[in-house]
Amino acid sequence: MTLAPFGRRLAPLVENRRIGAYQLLIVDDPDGPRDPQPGQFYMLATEERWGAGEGERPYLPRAFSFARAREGRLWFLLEDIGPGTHRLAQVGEGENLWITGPLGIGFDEPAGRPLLVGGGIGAAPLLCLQDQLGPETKVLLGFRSADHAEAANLFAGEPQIATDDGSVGKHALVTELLREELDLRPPTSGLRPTVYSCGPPPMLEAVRALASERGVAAQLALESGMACGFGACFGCVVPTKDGYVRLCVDGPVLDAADLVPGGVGH
Amino acid sequence: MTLAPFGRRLAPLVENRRIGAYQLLIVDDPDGPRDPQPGQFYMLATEERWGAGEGERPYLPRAFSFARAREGRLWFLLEDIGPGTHRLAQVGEGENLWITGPLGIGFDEPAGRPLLVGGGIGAAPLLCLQDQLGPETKVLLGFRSADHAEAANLFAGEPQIATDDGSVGKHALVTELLREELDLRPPTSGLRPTVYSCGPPPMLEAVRALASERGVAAQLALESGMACGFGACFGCVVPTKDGYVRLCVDGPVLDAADLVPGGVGH
Amino acid sequence: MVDLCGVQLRGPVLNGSGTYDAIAARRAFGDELLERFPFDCFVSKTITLAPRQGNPPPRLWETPAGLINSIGLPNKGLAGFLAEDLPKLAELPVPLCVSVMGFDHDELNELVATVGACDEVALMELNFSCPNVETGLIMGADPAETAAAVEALRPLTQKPLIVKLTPNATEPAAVARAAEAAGADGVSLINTLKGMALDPKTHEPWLGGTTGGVSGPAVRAIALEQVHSVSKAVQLPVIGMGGIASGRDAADFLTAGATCVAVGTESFRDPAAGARIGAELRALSRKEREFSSGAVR
Amino acid sequence: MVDLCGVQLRGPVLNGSGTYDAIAARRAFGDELLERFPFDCFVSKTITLAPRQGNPPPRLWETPAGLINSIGLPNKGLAGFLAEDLPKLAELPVPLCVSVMGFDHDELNELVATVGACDEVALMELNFSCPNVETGLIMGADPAETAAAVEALRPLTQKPLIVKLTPNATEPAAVARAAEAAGADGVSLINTLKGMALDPKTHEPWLGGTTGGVSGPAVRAIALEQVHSVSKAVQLPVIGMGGIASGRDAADFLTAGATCVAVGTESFRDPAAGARIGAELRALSRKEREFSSGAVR
Ligand SMILES: Cc1cc2nc3c(=O)[nH]c(=O)nc-3n(C[C@H](O)[C@H](O)[C@H](O)COP(=O)(O)OP(=O)(O)OC[C@H]3O[C@@H](n4cnc5c(N)ncnc54)[C@H](O)[C@@H]3O)c2cc1C
Ligand SMILES: Cc1cc2nc3c(=O)[nH]c(=O)nc-3n(C[C@H](O)[C@H](O)[C@H](O)COP(=O)(O)OP(=O)(O)OC[C@H]3O[C@@H](n4cnc5c(N)ncnc54)[C@H](O)[C@@H]3O)c2cc1C
Ligand SMILES: Cc1cc2nc3c(=O)[nH]c(=O)nc-3n(C[C@H](O)[C@H](O)[C@H](O)COP(=O)(O)O)c2cc1C
Ligand SMILES: Cc1cc2nc3c(=O)[nH]c(=O)nc-3n(C[C@H](O)[C@H](O)[C@H](O)COP(=O)(O)O)c2cc1C
Ligand code: FES
Ligand code: FES
Repeated sequence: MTLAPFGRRLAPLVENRRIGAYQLLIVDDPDGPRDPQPGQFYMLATEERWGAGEGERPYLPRAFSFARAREGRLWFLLEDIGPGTHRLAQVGEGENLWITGPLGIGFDEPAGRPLLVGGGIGAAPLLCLQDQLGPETKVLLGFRSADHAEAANLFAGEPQIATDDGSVGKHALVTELLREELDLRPPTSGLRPTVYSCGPPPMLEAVRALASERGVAAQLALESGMACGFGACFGCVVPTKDGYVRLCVDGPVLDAADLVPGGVGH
Repeated sequence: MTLAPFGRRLAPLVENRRIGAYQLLIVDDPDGPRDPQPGQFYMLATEERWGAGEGERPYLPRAFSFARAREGRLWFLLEDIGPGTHRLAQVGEGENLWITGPLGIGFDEPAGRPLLVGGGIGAAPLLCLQDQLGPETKVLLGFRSADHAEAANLFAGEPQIATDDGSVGKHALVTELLREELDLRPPTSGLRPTVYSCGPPPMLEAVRALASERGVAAQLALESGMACGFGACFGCVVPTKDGYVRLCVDGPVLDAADLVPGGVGH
Repeated sequence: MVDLCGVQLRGPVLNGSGTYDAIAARRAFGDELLERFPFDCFVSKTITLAPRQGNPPPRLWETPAGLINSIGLPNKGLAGFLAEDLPKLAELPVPLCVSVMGFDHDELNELVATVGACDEVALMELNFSCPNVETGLIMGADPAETAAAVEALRPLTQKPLIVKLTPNATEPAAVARAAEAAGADGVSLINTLKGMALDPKTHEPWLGGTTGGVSGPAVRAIALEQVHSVSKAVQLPVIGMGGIASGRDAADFLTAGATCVAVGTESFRDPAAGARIGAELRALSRKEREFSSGAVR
Repeated sequence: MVDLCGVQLRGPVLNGSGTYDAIAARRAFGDELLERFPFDCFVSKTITLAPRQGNPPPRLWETPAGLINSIGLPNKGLAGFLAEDLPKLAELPVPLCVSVMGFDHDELNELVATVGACDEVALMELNFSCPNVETGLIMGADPAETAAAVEALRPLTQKPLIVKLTPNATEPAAVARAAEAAGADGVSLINTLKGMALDPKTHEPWLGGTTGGVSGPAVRAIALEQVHSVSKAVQLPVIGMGGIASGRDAADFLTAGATCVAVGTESFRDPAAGARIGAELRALSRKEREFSSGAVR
């Protein structure tokens, strides 16, 4: 886990590019640490006019996994789903972002054969994980459609793709790719696989159930509504076998074995 | 008095140009009336990201005299003094403004020899008044400095200028120009003058006092904090000899004779 | 159609008292105002027995997503209202609700009896909750005081009496229950929350009235909670308001138990906001189950 | 230096209870947190006698310029706090104020006596005002109940006792006066205002706890008014809070009569907000006359 510099800092936008259905934001973060851990996240807001969109929001910063950290630059991949992501998606070059981070606990150092399983925008933290683990790392990605699946091009090698509408890759859910992969190379053969996954709650729930069924270790990067990102508000809790934990300081990556069925977040 | 179409409407920005210390905004208003009366005003806000500047404001629309109305286009001259004017000053081409108006009661049809006396951004409503009265209309303008005085170039003929720092025109207050003008052509000689004036409260107070001293009619375009601009909130009152009146529906132009000394607004 | 205390309205969107002067708006917008009248029932600014000038300016202060006002109920008084305003308000295409406030019981009695006798008036609202004049707040926060006032007024008119509750109370639901028991026909809430701001230059209170009342989106969540708890506490129809700026907001208040909603500060941003909110609400109603059932109970 | 109930602070900026977990923040930011500690006195999250899980999620809802939370006082309980948290909080470079809440008088007595006996603790705050658990609100809105509680607690410790007032009361100044008469050493306000939001999709209450408390700039004007009226009513030092986001805001609260200010929700936007606000305040103080005089009285 990499510590964050204390407080928020300004990071100029270097690039804001559309990648299919998503938006890629690259910011300069010379004062931040060079080695955030995959699965850690940053709280982002714009320096100017953060807020007063539809319904007078956003007001609080928003949480984003970094998708890549290179030469003092941070990559974020985001999906425009509400006032905060909408404003961020529109940030122009020359504008600054307020950033705090890296925050939270990312993926554990991999033991065994890593299997990266992403759904939609959940691909973001898997990109830097693949950067770390090497281009040969197996990546399975599920998307709604071809437009969303363009994000797969950011990955090295040949990620396996499933889409909801069959427009690219297999016409299936990504958990089906995972099931096939586990069937093909069962945990009993060779190096034991460890699943690293991020995606929407139903997908993570399916990954959790599948991993538990097959006796495979799985680390899941969860989401929940966050106000602060550094443990201050106690707002981001998810239920675990040990009770509620704050996802921002005890996660966002949790061991699937610690989760209660159905508890992967709202 | 020209009626406003009911409700607010979107008006695309056509031009946003710096004029010295001020900003000139020109918007397209094809659905608005062609003949707003000088002294009437519009309530303006931006369509997107109105608000959440410094201190999470602006929230309400802001009042602006139109400075010119030509071929379905409205000119506004504004001074960036707070979150609302700051946001408006930054509006880019292609963005829309929300506009409501024309509102309020403007200057009366001129009787006698018109004398236009403006201070600072108060020049705005005098510009369209000169457009209406003709280029030969006498205009006296006071500004803080040469930078502000650039607005005088918008006027026809040769407006007389006074600046606080003497950088352009006479090193004086505009009320001194008015006093000289009245001394030169006293009300008793030829056509009686009528003063049409807009500017900061201390200037208007001086104009009021001078007009009253010389027995000259004066119409003053006042300002006060407005929330609605159409008489709904009762917030914009100024004291008159008849008690408080709502500046947005009973003004913004008031007859100097109706004002109480010191009552030209906060 | 919406039934509000027996009065049939073409829809559920009212204006908040004191946030729309239909007479002044008609001067600004002409008869287009009547053709496209934004509310389904018009609520007058609160009137008092004697004329009032209102509080000294400045009367307004913008807050983050809101507004503080210290207007202080300027009005022509009962006689002036009846002579000058009532005939003009009678020309509006919707039923009229007149809001009244008294500084003592005698004043209130006279206001209710006189206004209640006017054919032009469909409903009356009792403003027990203005934060900007001395009396309103105290009465409206106290269940017993509220009950006593309503009991005294109830026999004086046949017209429905709606009690406007203050949000500056420990338990608005208790006040609402007291009003119901005393014979009120409806309750409306919230009025503004007490607030204050200092002049950034002089550091003295900005508002001429020192303190004021906060309204707008900033107070919406507070209003929704109060509307919900009051709706649970009484059988009476509830008029919900406080920061409503969209059909979605209005739908939330109806879902929380309100029968009607009122739009206040949002009209300052758009004189036709009431109509927009009504239209958005109709569009939502078609998509969602019937709101007026007060689903969240 | 600022004197808060006899405790010397290097400045007037505290955190609002429950809005900063210095232990978690140290995990995130390391010892840089201690080197640049943003507050002049640290207030713990409210602790209760027994451990609490807190309310079910979702616990947060963003509002225009604000936040509703329904956290529900999750904490390790008194024993867990003393064993695990207190030693770590003692490492902070500023005095410690521990916030406590009891579900009955016995619980409160035990909390105050035990915490009051800890050398690490400089002050205690009595949270009579949490809107998210059943008991707090009722006690804190009632002057007599507040007085009874403070009277019983006063003899149990030598440490200063600060009563945290609820804004959900008809007259916070009356509660403050009662607390003063009963022996409280200070009052703090405002806690959050009761609020509610519906899920835009299901139209059910969004928050796991159904209702929550509103904080942030949206409530600032309301808070300032209450701080002003409470400051006028009591001689006690007042800790003012509610939407403070800048040195200007903090200065306004001090001008309105507060001795100290607390920063809550703004820390969520910037973990170092307390330090920025403190610095802005110092810059202003140099320009303006002394704030702590409580100019607006
Ligand atoms: C650790 C972590 C990492 C993340 N990484 C990424 C990433 O890499 N890329 C990415 O695109 N996203 C990421 N997210 C998700 C991202 O934070 C959200 O998409 C973002 O906060 C949405 O903000 P918004 O303002 O656009 O939408 P909002 O409207 O704030 O949120 C969208 C949804 O949240 C709910 N909601 C919560 N509060 C409210 C409210 N007050 N009003 C309305 N709806 C509300 C609703 O269900 C709504 O549909 C991550 C989240 C976490 C916690
Ligand atoms: C009829 C009329 C016509 C006008 N015509 C023009 C024009 O043609 N051109 C032009 O430039 N201006 C014009 N104005 C003035 C213009 O409306 C104001 O400059 C504008 O509203 C300022 O808004 P702001 O957000 O930039 O600044 P604000 O900060 O809103 O206002 C600036 C000043 O207003 C006071 N104020 C009021 N409320 C607050 C608050 N909540 N917080 C802080 N300060 C507050 C303060 O003294 C502050 O310094 C006109 C005003 C009126 C009434
Ligand atoms: C400028 C202004 C004046 C008001 N005057 C009155 C009034 O005269 N009588 C009354 O009962 N309420 C009055 N109110 C309160 C509103 O009717 C309404 O209860 C409150 O503003 C909350 O709704 P909103 O947030 O939609 O504005 C006034 C509110 C504002 C903003
Ligand atoms: C997430 C959250 C948790 C809170 N928890 C507590 C608490 O445990 N005890 C308490 O006395 N106040 C609690 N509060 C109230 C704050 O201390 C403060 O009174 C309030 O938020 C107003 O200040 P602000 O607007 O600066 O946040 C909490 C507030 C928030 C937002
Ligand atoms: S987001 Fe505030 S504690 Fe996790
Ligand atoms: S600005 Fe609202 S009445 Fe004039």
